[in-house]
Amino acid sequence: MISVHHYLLLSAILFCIGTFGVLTRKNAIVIFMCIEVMLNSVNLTFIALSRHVGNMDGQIFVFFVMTVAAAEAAVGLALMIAFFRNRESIDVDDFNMLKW
Amino acid sequence: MEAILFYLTALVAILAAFFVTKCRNPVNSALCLVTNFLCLAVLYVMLEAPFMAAIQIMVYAGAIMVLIVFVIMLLNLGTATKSVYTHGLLGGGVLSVLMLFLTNRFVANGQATGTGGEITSEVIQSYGHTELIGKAMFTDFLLPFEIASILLLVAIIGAVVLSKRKV
Amino acid sequence: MYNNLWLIPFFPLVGSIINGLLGKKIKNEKVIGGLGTLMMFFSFLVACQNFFGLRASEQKVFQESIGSWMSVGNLQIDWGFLLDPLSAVMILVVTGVGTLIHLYSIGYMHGEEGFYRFFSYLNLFACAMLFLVLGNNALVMFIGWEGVGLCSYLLIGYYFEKKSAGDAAKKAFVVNRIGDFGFLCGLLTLFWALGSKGVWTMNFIEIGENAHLLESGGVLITVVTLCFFLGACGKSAQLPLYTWLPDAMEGPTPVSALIHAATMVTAGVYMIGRMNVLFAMAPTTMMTIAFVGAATAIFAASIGFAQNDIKRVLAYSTVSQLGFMFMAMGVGAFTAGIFHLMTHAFFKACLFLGSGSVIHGMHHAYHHAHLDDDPQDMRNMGGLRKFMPITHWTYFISCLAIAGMPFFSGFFSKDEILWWTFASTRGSYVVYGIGAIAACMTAFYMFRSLFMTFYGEQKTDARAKDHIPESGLTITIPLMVLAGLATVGGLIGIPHAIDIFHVGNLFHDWLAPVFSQAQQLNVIEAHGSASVEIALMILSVLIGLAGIAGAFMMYMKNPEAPGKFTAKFPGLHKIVFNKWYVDELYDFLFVNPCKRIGTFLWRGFDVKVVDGVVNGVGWVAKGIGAGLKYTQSGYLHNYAVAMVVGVVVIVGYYVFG
Amino acid sequence: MADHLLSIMTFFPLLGMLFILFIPRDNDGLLKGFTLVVTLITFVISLPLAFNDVFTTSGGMHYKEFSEWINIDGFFQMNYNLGIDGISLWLVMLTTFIMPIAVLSTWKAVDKNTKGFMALLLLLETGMLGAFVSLDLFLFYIFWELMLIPMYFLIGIWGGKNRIYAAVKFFIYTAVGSLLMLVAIIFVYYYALQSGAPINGFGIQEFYMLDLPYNAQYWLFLAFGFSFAIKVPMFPLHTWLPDAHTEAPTAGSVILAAVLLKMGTYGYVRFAMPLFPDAVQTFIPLLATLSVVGIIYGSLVAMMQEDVKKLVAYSSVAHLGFVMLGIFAMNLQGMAGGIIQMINHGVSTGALFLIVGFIYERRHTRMISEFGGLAHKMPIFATIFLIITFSSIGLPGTNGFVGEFLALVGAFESGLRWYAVVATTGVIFAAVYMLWMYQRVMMGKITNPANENLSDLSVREIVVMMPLVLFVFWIGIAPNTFFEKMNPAVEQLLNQMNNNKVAVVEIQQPVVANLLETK
Amino acid sequence: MDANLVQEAMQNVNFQAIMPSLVLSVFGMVLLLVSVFSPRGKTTHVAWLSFIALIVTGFVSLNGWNNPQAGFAGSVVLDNFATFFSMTCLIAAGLTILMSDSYLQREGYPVGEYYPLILFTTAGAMWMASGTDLMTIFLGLEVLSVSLYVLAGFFRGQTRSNEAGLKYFFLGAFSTGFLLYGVALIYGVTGTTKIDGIAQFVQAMPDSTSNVMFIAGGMLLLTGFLFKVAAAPFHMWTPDVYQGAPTPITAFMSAGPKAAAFAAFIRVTIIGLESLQADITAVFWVLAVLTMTVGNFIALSQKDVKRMLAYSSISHAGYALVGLVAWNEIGVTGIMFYMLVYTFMNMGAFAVLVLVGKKGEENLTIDGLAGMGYKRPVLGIVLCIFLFSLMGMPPTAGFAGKFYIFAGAVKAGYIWLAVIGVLNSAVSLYYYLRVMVSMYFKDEGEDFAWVSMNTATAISIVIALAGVLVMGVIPGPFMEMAKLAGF
Repeated sequence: MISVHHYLLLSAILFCIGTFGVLTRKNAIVIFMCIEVMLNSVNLTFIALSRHVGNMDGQIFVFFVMTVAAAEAAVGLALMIAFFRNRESIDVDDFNMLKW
Repeated sequence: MEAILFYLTALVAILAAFFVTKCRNPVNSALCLVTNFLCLAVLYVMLEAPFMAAIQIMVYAGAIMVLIVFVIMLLNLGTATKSVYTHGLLGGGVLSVLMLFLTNRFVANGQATGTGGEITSEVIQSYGHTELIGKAMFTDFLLPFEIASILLLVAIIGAVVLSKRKV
Repeated sequence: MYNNLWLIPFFPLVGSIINGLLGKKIKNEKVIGGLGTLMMFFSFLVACQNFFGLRASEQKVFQESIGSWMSVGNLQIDWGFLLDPLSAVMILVVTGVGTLIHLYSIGYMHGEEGFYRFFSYLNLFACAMLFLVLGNNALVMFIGWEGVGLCSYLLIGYYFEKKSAGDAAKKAFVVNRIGDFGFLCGLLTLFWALGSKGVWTMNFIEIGENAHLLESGGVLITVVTLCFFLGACGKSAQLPLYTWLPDAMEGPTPVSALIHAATMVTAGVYMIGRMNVLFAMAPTTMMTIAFVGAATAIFAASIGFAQNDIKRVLAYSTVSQLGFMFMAMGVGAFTAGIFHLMTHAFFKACLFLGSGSVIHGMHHAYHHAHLDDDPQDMRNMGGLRKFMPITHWTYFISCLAIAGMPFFSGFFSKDEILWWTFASTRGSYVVYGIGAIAACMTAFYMFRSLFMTFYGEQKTDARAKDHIPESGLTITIPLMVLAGLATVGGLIGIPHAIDIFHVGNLFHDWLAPVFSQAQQLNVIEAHGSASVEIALMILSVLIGLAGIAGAFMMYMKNPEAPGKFTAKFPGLHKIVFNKWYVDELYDFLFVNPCKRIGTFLWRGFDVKVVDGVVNGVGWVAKGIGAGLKYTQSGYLHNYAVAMVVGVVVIVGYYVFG
Repeated sequence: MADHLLSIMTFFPLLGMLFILFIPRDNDGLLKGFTLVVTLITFVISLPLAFNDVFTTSGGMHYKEFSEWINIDGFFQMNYNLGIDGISLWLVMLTTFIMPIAVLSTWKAVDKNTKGFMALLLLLETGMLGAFVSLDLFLFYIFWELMLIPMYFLIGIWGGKNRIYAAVKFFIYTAVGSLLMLVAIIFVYYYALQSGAPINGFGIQEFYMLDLPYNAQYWLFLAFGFSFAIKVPMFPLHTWLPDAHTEAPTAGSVILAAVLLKMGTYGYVRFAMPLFPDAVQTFIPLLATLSVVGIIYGSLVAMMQEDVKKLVAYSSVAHLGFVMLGIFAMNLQGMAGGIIQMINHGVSTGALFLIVGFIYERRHTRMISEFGGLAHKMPIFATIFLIITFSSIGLPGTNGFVGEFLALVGAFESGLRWYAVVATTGVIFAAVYMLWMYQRVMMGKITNPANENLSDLSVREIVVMMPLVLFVFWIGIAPNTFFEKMNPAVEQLLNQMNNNKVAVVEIQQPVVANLLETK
Repeated sequence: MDANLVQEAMQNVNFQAIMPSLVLSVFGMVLLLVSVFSPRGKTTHVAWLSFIALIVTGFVSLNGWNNPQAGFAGSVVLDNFATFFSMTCLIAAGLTILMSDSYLQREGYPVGEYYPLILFTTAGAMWMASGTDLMTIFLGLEVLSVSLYVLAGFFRGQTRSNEAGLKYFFLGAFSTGFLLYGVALIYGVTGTTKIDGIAQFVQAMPDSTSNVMFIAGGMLLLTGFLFKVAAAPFHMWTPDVYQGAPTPITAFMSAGPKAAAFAAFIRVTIIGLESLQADITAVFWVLAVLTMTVGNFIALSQKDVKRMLAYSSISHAGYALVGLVAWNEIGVTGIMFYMLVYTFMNMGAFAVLVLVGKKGEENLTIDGLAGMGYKRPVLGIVLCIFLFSLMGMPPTAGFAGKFYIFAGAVKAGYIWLAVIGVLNSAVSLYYYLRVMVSMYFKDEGEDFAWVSMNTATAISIVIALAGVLVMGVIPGPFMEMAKLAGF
């Protein structure tokens, strides 16, 4: 039988993979996608737990997480475009004007 | 059956997620990501949340991913010229593995004790998932819903402001 | 009756203030000098009045307080004065000799730029000295004690543009301060020691009355008295603190006469006399004093052999004579010590003033001839008796007195000292022996100076030779008065042994109320037959004569002898001439190490260590900051990694911990 | 008026400062004149205190003012709580007295940005007065810190070459200590609050009655003591002082020496010691050692200085060593001596800094080697300098002696005899360095042609110095004027300390854990 | 759907409870329209209108003082606590707006949407402060964050601004992931996202405190807030973003959002996670020390004023955390008071910097301020007062704030923490003093490109100054207010 723990475990793995991507990738858009992986893994946790717990709160939360993801996508991509216009790159290693 | 489906989907989801972090070309990453989203949608269905599965596909795979791919195309980002990973690959990897241990530990050892809610399979089946979502959202979570609208508004303004070419 | 005691120091103080503040405006030397002298004279009159009053009175101790100085808990200090036989003698000496020297100064300092300053200082000195003498408690005495130090500083440094004068002034004050350190320590220990027995006092009379509370001969009293003795050493130029006195001759000659011969330097002796009860209780201290005195006497005398500066010879002679006084105090001959103090004041003041007169004349001559020679160098003198007869005679008389020739004042006082060292219960033959040799040496070098200055052929530069005038009246009158006193002054203290006319030892009787109690209680007395005393007297006269004869042989009869002698013992002469290298030794032992330590503490410890630590802390903090800021690499990944590390650590701590 | 005398006195300069802000910046004369008038008026306001006989009869606090300031129920309460007793009286008087002198000294010395200078001076005065009259620890702390700010600017803006380093060092050094004190203050308060003792805000009089356990006292005294020791400054926390003094403008140095340093010693007397009477006993050997070391050390280092001002600065270290020694004697003589020595140091060293200022104004250098023979050209100056020099040396008859002597008497009476003996050698060294300096500056021939045309003191300068000279002799000859008002307060303080001692405490090493367990 | 559902939905609605944010949002939308229909490059009227909007909101907000309102099925409450923080944020926003107009003109970005964004940010902050459901708080946080991403990257032509926006965005989104994960785990353990629901659940089931899922969830949740308040090691975005963002936005970020984050933080920890007190204080003890230390020490070596203030703001977050470690009434009200104070003093300092900065903001270095105290004496004094307040020197508000916080710590027995705290503020003296050294003690350096003083910025400075001084001299009423607002 697949228990809630299976789902939780899966989402944990996904979360860590997402983290891994964020920590290691250079391309800003890919990093952003990795963050989406993380958010999705959280969503999975929410929904699994929502079923386990037996109320809708978790699913509503997922709904809002998606909204947030959409909003962030819009803003984040806009920022990347703006940056790209100035630097012709979206390598995060090029975000290096501000330091120390 | 359910188990097989779960494991299969999980495997695909994990692989897809992994390839998101692995692919040289961002477009490929995006496609992997979509795959991952779809797998999750399958799992949502398995968790008796068909409405969530639907918006997972519509909002995530549909809207957000399209936006991302659109931007990739717009910026004409090809395959990265140099390495795809930063110098912190090893550190990031180690940390992620540590994270994995950590998350597994608390997921495995912890108890999701908050059970006992009234929404059971029967309720979902009799009442309908979408209805339940709708009810919850417009009664208990009305305010967050409204806030979400503001959030989207802000995002729109932001996107507009940031990507206008001229003042 | 005695409520005018305060007037005695008050007059000079007024003189000092008036001259100090207005002297520059007055300009007229006669007014300034006259005022100063007059003030001293007034004070002398009041002193006389008090002296005779005391003489007539049955009661021998009078105290007067003009107000409270410090009143803090059990420390109650008054501005109090004390008149007893001892202070009565002292005020007479101070104001009397002081008046004469003031008078002398009018002539001597004539034409000096800082004439008013000089008189102001001189008056101030007299004031301080009178405080010292009259104070009824140790603190008022200390005010005078330090006050005379200050005035000594000011007067030695009178010619402040001369570096040597400045140095000498500073040295005098600092060395005195070392003594003061001792005085303070002694005073504070005494105050506490008596206080812990229930008597909180610094009043001399009360100290004397309560001294029995302390253990006689105990550690405490020994420490206290030794501390006081250190103070006395500083002020009275005893070994090892005598070095300032010869240098102090940088001051004008009247200053040397007044301060560095007649009054201030005897303060130590006076102080021991004042606290005789305490000292009598501490045999160890007494012995120390006697030996230090003896050592000083002979040591200074030895240096006196080789000095060519007339004033320096006198200075070392003063040190040596002070040694005699301390010897006296050390063997319990308090009266003899004070007696010698007084006679010494007469003849040494006279000698100094005489030398001043000579210097004045020489200076005048050199000035006339536009020469730049040293007017104080005896090698340039000789045969001066023709030019300055009065000076010569007074000088001669004083030399006889100091050499202890019979019936001159020095004879009585010195012999009494020697007798006591020989015969006292606290005496010692060693001390006597040293004293006797020193007496011989004194006679030798004093007559050496006399011969070199006034006799023989004149060695002055030819151009200046004939322009040496005798000094004016303001100078010669004091000389004559002092010479007179030096001659007859001793008669008030005729020893019992030779008291043919049975006038009695007036001086001894006079001071008896002050000292006899302590002497009786502690069994300090000179015991011996009159014949031994007379024998010793004859011996000492012979010793003195031997000294004179030696000087005569070497400097009159056989002028090449000194040269030969030095040629034979060049090392010895060099050592003696250079004052046994004591100054250099002190420089090596104390001054230079202090400077080095100071420099080290400043540049090494303060700047490097303390500030080093302080700046180091700042530097390290900044360094840490500068290092840490590179964690802020600007790379997104690093930031994300930091966050994840944070999460892993925080969550991990609880999940695994 | 009398009810609020202290407030009026404290805040009058602040009021003046606000007015100054409206005076045109280029009107130097008006600015200086106005400031002088304000400080003089403040002095006049404070005069009734000095003439009030109530201090001779009662050692308690007088002229009390009290009003609630911050009262957050259950959290804390701070009061506006002022008062003055015989101890603070003279320090207050010293402050109000020295301020006009400091202002006068700026007449020629300050020509840039006079407005700022004067405003800061007045702000400083409020800070100093406030600190002396505060009876509430919190209020005290505020004034205490308030003093830092103007001084920092005075040094930093109008200072010498190395002013930035000196100013920053001064600020941070002092602030570090006071911040630790802040924690201690808070701790005392909550300890008192939780122990249920009757307290009144941070009022020290109530705190005096607390029975703090020895452990707590130990640490609290460390915190307070550290802060005050920096301010005093005690060896080895003194190194800010030479820098600050050397770089500060004359008025700044004068105030720093005369008043600011007294904050540290005053802090010990008023706060650190009576609040933690048991811990003091433990620390006396250490503190007395440091005081004595400070005396010798300050003297030796002062001896070798090449800069007159630095020399005077180091001499302060030595002088304050005497103050501290006297205070730690913990008896009437010692305390009274220490306190009078605070005043003396204010007068003498203040005067010395003025003197240094005078020659600096004329020659724009303070190196001893640049001078020599000034006595020829400046006889009045030489005389005054000499008087002050001897006052600083501690010649009997001048103020310096009274303080040093009493401090030593106190030390001898208490258990600090040996310390006192060593300290007494300080009188020798004082003579050495002061006289050597005087000789090199004033005596000898004029070797440096730049010194040929020096003018003697002007009337203004003489007016500046005269009051100080007057006090040199006044305190020297008739110190009872001061003692009679000081002694009752000191006695009361001592009684309080003795009564409040926790019987006989076995001196034990305090354990950190115990302290923290008060939680 | 049936009517009773609608009725049920409407029962939950209580507009009173969200009135301030509602008003503000409506104003935001109206202003959006206004700015859309305004001529290009004319934004002054938008600025003033938004300022008016803030004032109106302020009054509305104050109306809720001592008049607690709950609504929306327990997802929001308008209690004093919320009102206090809302007011803080409103003040921050108001000051920001006042100093922005001339700044935007100078920098060449007179874009009207800027102001509605600030209003929305503030509304988001208010939701954070008043949210009692993690969902409300989360969404408030996101509204706030998303607007701030935009505002930080607002100067889209400037790489620095882009970079600031992007860094903030990425790290913000990343931390959101952790925060959400934490919420999810807590939800799993307790079955609810309502803060008091969580507390009640744990009360009913005390075992939960040893449930690793709960602890992990709590900690993950807190990391999200720690990120927002810029506590080490989640602080690393701060310097870069503060430096790159437009100066008024930097000012705003350092005050308003931080206050809001603390509001939510306090509510979540003190009420929701009360059961984890021991664990949380232990963590926060370390983090507080780390945060202050890192902030202060790195600030020592900074040359750029904005960046230095960024590090200083990190260290101030550390001080505020001390109040949370204390976990008592004084500590909490201390944080509240401190946030209010910090808003005034930090924004005041930034307002002055806005005036003295050059176009392009390339290098607002400390050395670049040389001689400023003489060229602009009034501004100089004012900046000094703000800096002294930041140092915590009496009699400024900064001292009162610090005192409050450390009092909380000492009262709770965290003496060593207080000692470390004060030693840290001693370290901080150095870099604040450096600014003054530059302003006053150094000879005048290069010329400033002075922005002519303008009324709006002047008003903002005056308000901030008044705040700093009034709250410094008579902090009583404000502390009292904070106390009333605290739990």
